Amino acid sequence: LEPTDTSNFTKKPTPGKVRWGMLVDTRKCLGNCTECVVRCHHDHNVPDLSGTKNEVKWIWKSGYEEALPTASQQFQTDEVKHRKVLTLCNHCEEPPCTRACPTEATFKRWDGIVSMDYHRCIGCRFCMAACPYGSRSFNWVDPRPHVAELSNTYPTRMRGVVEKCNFCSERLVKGELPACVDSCPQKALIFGDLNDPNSEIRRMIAANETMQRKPELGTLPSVFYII
Amino acid sequence: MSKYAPKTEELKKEFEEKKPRLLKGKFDGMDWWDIPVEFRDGNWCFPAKPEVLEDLHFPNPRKWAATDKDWQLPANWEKTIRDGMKDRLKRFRSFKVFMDSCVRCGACADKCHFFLGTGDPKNMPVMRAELVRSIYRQDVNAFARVLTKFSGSRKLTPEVIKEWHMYFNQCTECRRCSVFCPMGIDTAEITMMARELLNLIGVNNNWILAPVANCNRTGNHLGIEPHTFKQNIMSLVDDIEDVTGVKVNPTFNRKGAEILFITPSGDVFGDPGVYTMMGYLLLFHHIGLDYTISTYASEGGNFGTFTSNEMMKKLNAKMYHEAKRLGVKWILGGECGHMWRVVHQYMSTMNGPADFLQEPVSPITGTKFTNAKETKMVHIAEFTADLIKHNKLKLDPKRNDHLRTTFHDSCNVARGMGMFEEPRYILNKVCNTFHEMPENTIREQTFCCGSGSGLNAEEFMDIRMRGGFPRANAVAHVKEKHKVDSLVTICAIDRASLTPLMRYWNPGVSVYGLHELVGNALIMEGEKKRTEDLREDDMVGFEEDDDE
Amino acid sequence: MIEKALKGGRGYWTWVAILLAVIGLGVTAYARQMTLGLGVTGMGRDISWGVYIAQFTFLVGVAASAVMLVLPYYLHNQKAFSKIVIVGEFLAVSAALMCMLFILADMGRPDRVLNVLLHPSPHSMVFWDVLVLNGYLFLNLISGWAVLGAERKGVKPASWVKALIYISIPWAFSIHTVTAFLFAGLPGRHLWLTAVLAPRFLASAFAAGTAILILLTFILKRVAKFDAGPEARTKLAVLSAYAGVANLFFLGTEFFTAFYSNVPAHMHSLQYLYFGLDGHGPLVPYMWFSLIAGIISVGVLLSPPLRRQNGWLIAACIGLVVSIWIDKGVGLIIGGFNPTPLEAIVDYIPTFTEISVTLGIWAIGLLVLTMLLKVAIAVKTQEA
Amino acid sequence: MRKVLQPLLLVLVLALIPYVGVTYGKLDYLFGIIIPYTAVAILVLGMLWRLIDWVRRPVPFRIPTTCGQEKSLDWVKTNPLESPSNPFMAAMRVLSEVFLFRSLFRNTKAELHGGPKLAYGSHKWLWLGGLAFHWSLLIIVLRHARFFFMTTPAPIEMIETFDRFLDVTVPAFFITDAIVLAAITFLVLRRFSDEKMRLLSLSTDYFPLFLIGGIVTAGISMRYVTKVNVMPVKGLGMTLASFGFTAPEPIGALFYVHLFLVCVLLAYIPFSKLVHMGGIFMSPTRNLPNDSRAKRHKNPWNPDIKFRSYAEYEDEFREKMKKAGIPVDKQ
Repeated sequence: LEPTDTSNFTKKPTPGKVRWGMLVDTRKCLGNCTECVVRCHHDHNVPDLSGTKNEVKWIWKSGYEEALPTASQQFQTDEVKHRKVLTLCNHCEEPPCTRACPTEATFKRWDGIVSMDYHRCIGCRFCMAACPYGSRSFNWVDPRPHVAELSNTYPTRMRGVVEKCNFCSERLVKGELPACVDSCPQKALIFGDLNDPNSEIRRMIAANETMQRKPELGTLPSVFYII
Repeated sequence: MSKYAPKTEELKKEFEEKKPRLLKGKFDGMDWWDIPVEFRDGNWCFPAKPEVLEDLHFPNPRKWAATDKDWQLPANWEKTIRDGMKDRLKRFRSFKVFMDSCVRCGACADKCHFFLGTGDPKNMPVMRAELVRSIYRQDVNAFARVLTKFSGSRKLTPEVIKEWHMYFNQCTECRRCSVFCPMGIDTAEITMMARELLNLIGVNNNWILAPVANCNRTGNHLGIEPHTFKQNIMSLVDDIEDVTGVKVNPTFNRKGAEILFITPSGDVFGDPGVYTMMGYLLLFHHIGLDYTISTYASEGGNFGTFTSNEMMKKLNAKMYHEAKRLGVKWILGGECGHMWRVVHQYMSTMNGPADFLQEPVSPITGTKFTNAKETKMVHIAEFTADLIKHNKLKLDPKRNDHLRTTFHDSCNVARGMGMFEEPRYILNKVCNTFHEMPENTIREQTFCCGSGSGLNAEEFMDIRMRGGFPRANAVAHVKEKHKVDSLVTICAIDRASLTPLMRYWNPGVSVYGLHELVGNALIMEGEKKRTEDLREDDMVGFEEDDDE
Repeated sequence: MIEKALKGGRGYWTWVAILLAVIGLGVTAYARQMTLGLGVTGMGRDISWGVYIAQFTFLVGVAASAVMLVLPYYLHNQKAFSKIVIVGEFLAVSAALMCMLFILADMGRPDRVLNVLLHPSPHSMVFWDVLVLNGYLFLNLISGWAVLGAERKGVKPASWVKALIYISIPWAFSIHTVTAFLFAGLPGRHLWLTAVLAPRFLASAFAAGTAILILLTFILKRVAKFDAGPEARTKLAVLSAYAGVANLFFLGTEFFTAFYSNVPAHMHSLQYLYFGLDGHGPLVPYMWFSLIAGIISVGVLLSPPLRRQNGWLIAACIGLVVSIWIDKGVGLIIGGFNPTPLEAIVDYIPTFTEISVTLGIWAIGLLVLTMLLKVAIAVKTQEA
Repeated sequence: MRKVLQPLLLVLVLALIPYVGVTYGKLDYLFGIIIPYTAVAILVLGMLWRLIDWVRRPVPFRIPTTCGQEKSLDWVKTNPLESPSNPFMAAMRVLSEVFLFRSLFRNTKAELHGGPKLAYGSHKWLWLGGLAFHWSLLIIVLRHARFFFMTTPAPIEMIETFDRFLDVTVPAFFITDAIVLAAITFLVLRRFSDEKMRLLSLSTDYFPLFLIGGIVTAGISMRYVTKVNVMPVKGLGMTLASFGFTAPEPIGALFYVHLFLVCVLLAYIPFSKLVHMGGIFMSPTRNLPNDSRAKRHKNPWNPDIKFRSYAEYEDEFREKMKKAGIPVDKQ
């Protein structure tokens, strides 16, 4: 492995100072575009098991009703009803998954990102049952043979552990934006610090009416949607 | 009931005071070799009389007592012991391996009835063996000698001899310890060796050696001369006729008989052994067996076993000698513990081969006793079980309904032969009420009567009653739970020794031989209406009608 | 006393051989699962728990039901249960063991199981479930073994044994409560997100577990000539009947809450189970069978003349156990995952490997139960 | 207490010897090459001598302890393992003793209760502790093969795979390490806790336990705590395996403590109770079939004993026998 640049870790992180969030502008997100998905899965060596029950995915597109079931479906336009919504881990403020995990393999970082320790995970999938959004995937089989092109940007996982979107924490530490945000041709994804009132994401949320997935569950997601 | 035994209440109190632990006394801060040896009434056997030793040409005849300070050991006794030990280590792999292999795991510690009864730590089998092993290390293992206390070695002193005498006469060679030892170490073997060594310097037991001398001369332990022997048995014949109305007809020293029957002399002389003899006679008469009894080889038992291997062989030799002389086909042996240990494990090796005899076949059932095809000696229980299995006996188990029975697996038969099922099969066929004693006290885990291996002397009553405590305790259990009043055994010493043991611990429980019950149950041809068993006790349901 | 389990007749060894064969099958299947991953099961990202957790849930109830013997016997001195208390305790041991085996089978990384203890997470119900299940297993095993050992020796058990038994009583309630909280604490799983889940778990546990105990008494009487007594059986039948009634009642309250409130999220799972949803209804016949069988069984158990007849009693117990197994195992787990968080309905079918592992674990549990009961009966009926 | 402290101190002193010798005396060669070869030689020659010595002594009689029903009548159900009727079953008996500690499995504990009443409870802790101790020790020793072979043999590799099933530490956690430590602790404590054991235990009973415990502790420390460079160890192992005499590369002193204690253990075995590993195979009460009535067992030194013949007997009692009507050979 190449040497790690530790200069970015000179300061001990302050809990609660930063909270990363994402705003998805579904109006800009093209229905058949999967650039973000492709990029994310490639960079993170996510295996391609789509179409099977053993599917592993960090980010994907869902139907409007599927992604936002408790949002009102009455009298919506057909276009909205057929819109594809980008779905990924919400990195909840009150994540049920971290509460459920018996080994602290899933934990919430100082910067709001819900992260995982793949060496701790016992594969009990309690977190999968706990997540009300279906954001988690389990490695039902060995993922490595199913990675078409191995990338050296992120380690591979072994069979029997759960994985999910990590908001590209490995990129964030380098000061880079998440791969999905970086790869979006339409700039539909806005990523930023929710604790910074002057951040773009905060201004966008304030400026637009946004929706969240299942807000009634009290999880306080960090992903917002502009429908 | 004996001045040599403490009162039952006192002994119970002693047990009560030390429960739940087994040890008697406090030993913290003490090493086992510091624990003193104390001879008192009831815990030592009278030494052999000088004339007995002279008869047997054993060394160092003299008058002495265990309580004497000076045991008048012979000159160079240390050398005698050491040489004797070397010799036996050379001749017996068992002795050597047992000396070397013990890891002192303690599994055997609470398995010996003498330890359970006395609470004396040196009665733990591991400690009993250490009594010799500590000398063995000193004398034999050069490496261990360097670290004396570290390895538990010590010098051979008169106190060691006293200790040996004490504790190797508190081992009935029952082998229960070896059942639990992961290495199979058999303290009984070590006891045999130690007793042999002690005999080399004239430290011995009259109750063992006097019968040995008797047996050497007259053919039986009691010294019964031939005419007396016959008269005793004929007296039993009369008794059988009194009870059953049937006159049995045993023969003596008859050449040409098919089978030679050999049983311990206690069955001819003592209570309650004679009733078992009656059972034998009734059985043989019932099936019309062609047998004879020898006055020359009139002893099934072998107190030589408790003395030395040579003496064991010498006394045992008479069996084959007489069988050959009388021209019998095979030998049928009566109920005895140590007799059958000798017959099963030693006889063929010592005095065989017995080519002059034929492979045993039951004349009644045609069964070949293949397990005895070399020794050509069959156990009476195997013989009878075979008869019952083939429905050759007319039995009425109701005749033993006045008895509620349990069965004592005699140590030698249990752990020296492996005979568990045959006597139980017979017992279940001749009586209707049979209850096993607790599981950990029967079969291979059976407890000794506490008086075997020549420790049946009256002056040893204290230790006998303590040693028999575990067995008596097990009997008390079934007596309390199932109202058992009859203890059945197939050992002659047991019949003699369990009787006082039961009187001491379980009054009301009588001791029976297995074949006495067979005799009770046998429906004899031409018998009168029987109302009494062989002991002339009334049989339930068979009382005489008032009309008669 | 373990040696008691190493002796037996032909029937006993035949049964043990059958169990060992099934265990062999299960071990082989598990090896395959270990090698290839949980992908060999029918579970996927949508139905991420399957038959393993279903058995676990059911067996936690069976384990807890031993308290229905222990509690009356030790706290209320119901002598009728004196002979079969140990049976209940050992059934609890066997069931708890199976619970843990099913959890191990369901784990992606069983080799990291110690992480639960090395990195304790009090906020996680799984953490507590591991604790209470292990504790319950050892409480019942140690206390049952100690009581049996004391009985074997003919002495009174040590005082700490009673303490353990008393501790095991609330502990029994706790294991199923914690199991219920496993489910009930998850937002978004509307079928489970109910306050009634814990009492419903307990009711169904006591109903099914007690019924299993009744069936066990019949089996022991037939096979080992060990009869717990009609009084004990009657009391158990009554307990099972009322627990069954409670279970049905709770199910009814679930239906009312969901359908009367007409909240779609709450209705969807029940619709999927009992009536089908979006064209998917593979479990509908099973759920209705479970409901009807449960009602009939409870009816029989509530009827004194019927429950006094052994044939009816056995049938009712079997029906009740099957009913609750379907309801608690299959229906509850699958129904909880459908619809998925993304409003999809996915059908779950266990694979042969999954079923083999399940059978193997059941066989291990039955083997342990057989051996423990063999020891217990040998001690209780010892001739000496 | 003294008989406990002495062996404990002795093991500590023994552990200090290589530490000081290597750290301050630079005696790598002595402790790395000379002493191991010497210890192995002592072990091999010592055990060889023991075995020859044992085999040399005869087994005059068949004295198996019959713990089960012997083979007698055809319809009687026998226990071929506890009362073996042929050499094969006798061998099976020995093997079950060696690998499963069968006799210890039978162990009971006697207690006195009121009455007085003897109660015998099952007592398998010694069996369990002993079995765990010995099997763990065996597995640990086998696992060391990785230092002596270029590639670990497949069976040992498989043993390692199962031994390190639990994924909790780096380096991989070996279950047998924990088991052997627990077993040693149990075996030592039980000698303290029981009054009988305190009496019957000797210093030489504590010494091997402390010695093996020291070896295990040093080994665990090398792997998980202080951590030792295993590459030169492998080099040394390969050298020793091929009977080379090249000097070892620098290795931490703790490794030499570990190795020296192992050498002490190896050298101690032939002169201690640890010979029980061979003794159990030689025990006549366990390795003999119980067929002495069917098949004659020969005693190589069977003495010719003169006994009282019938003729002598009849000479003394002839008159009385005649009078009683007992047949006599000579009138």
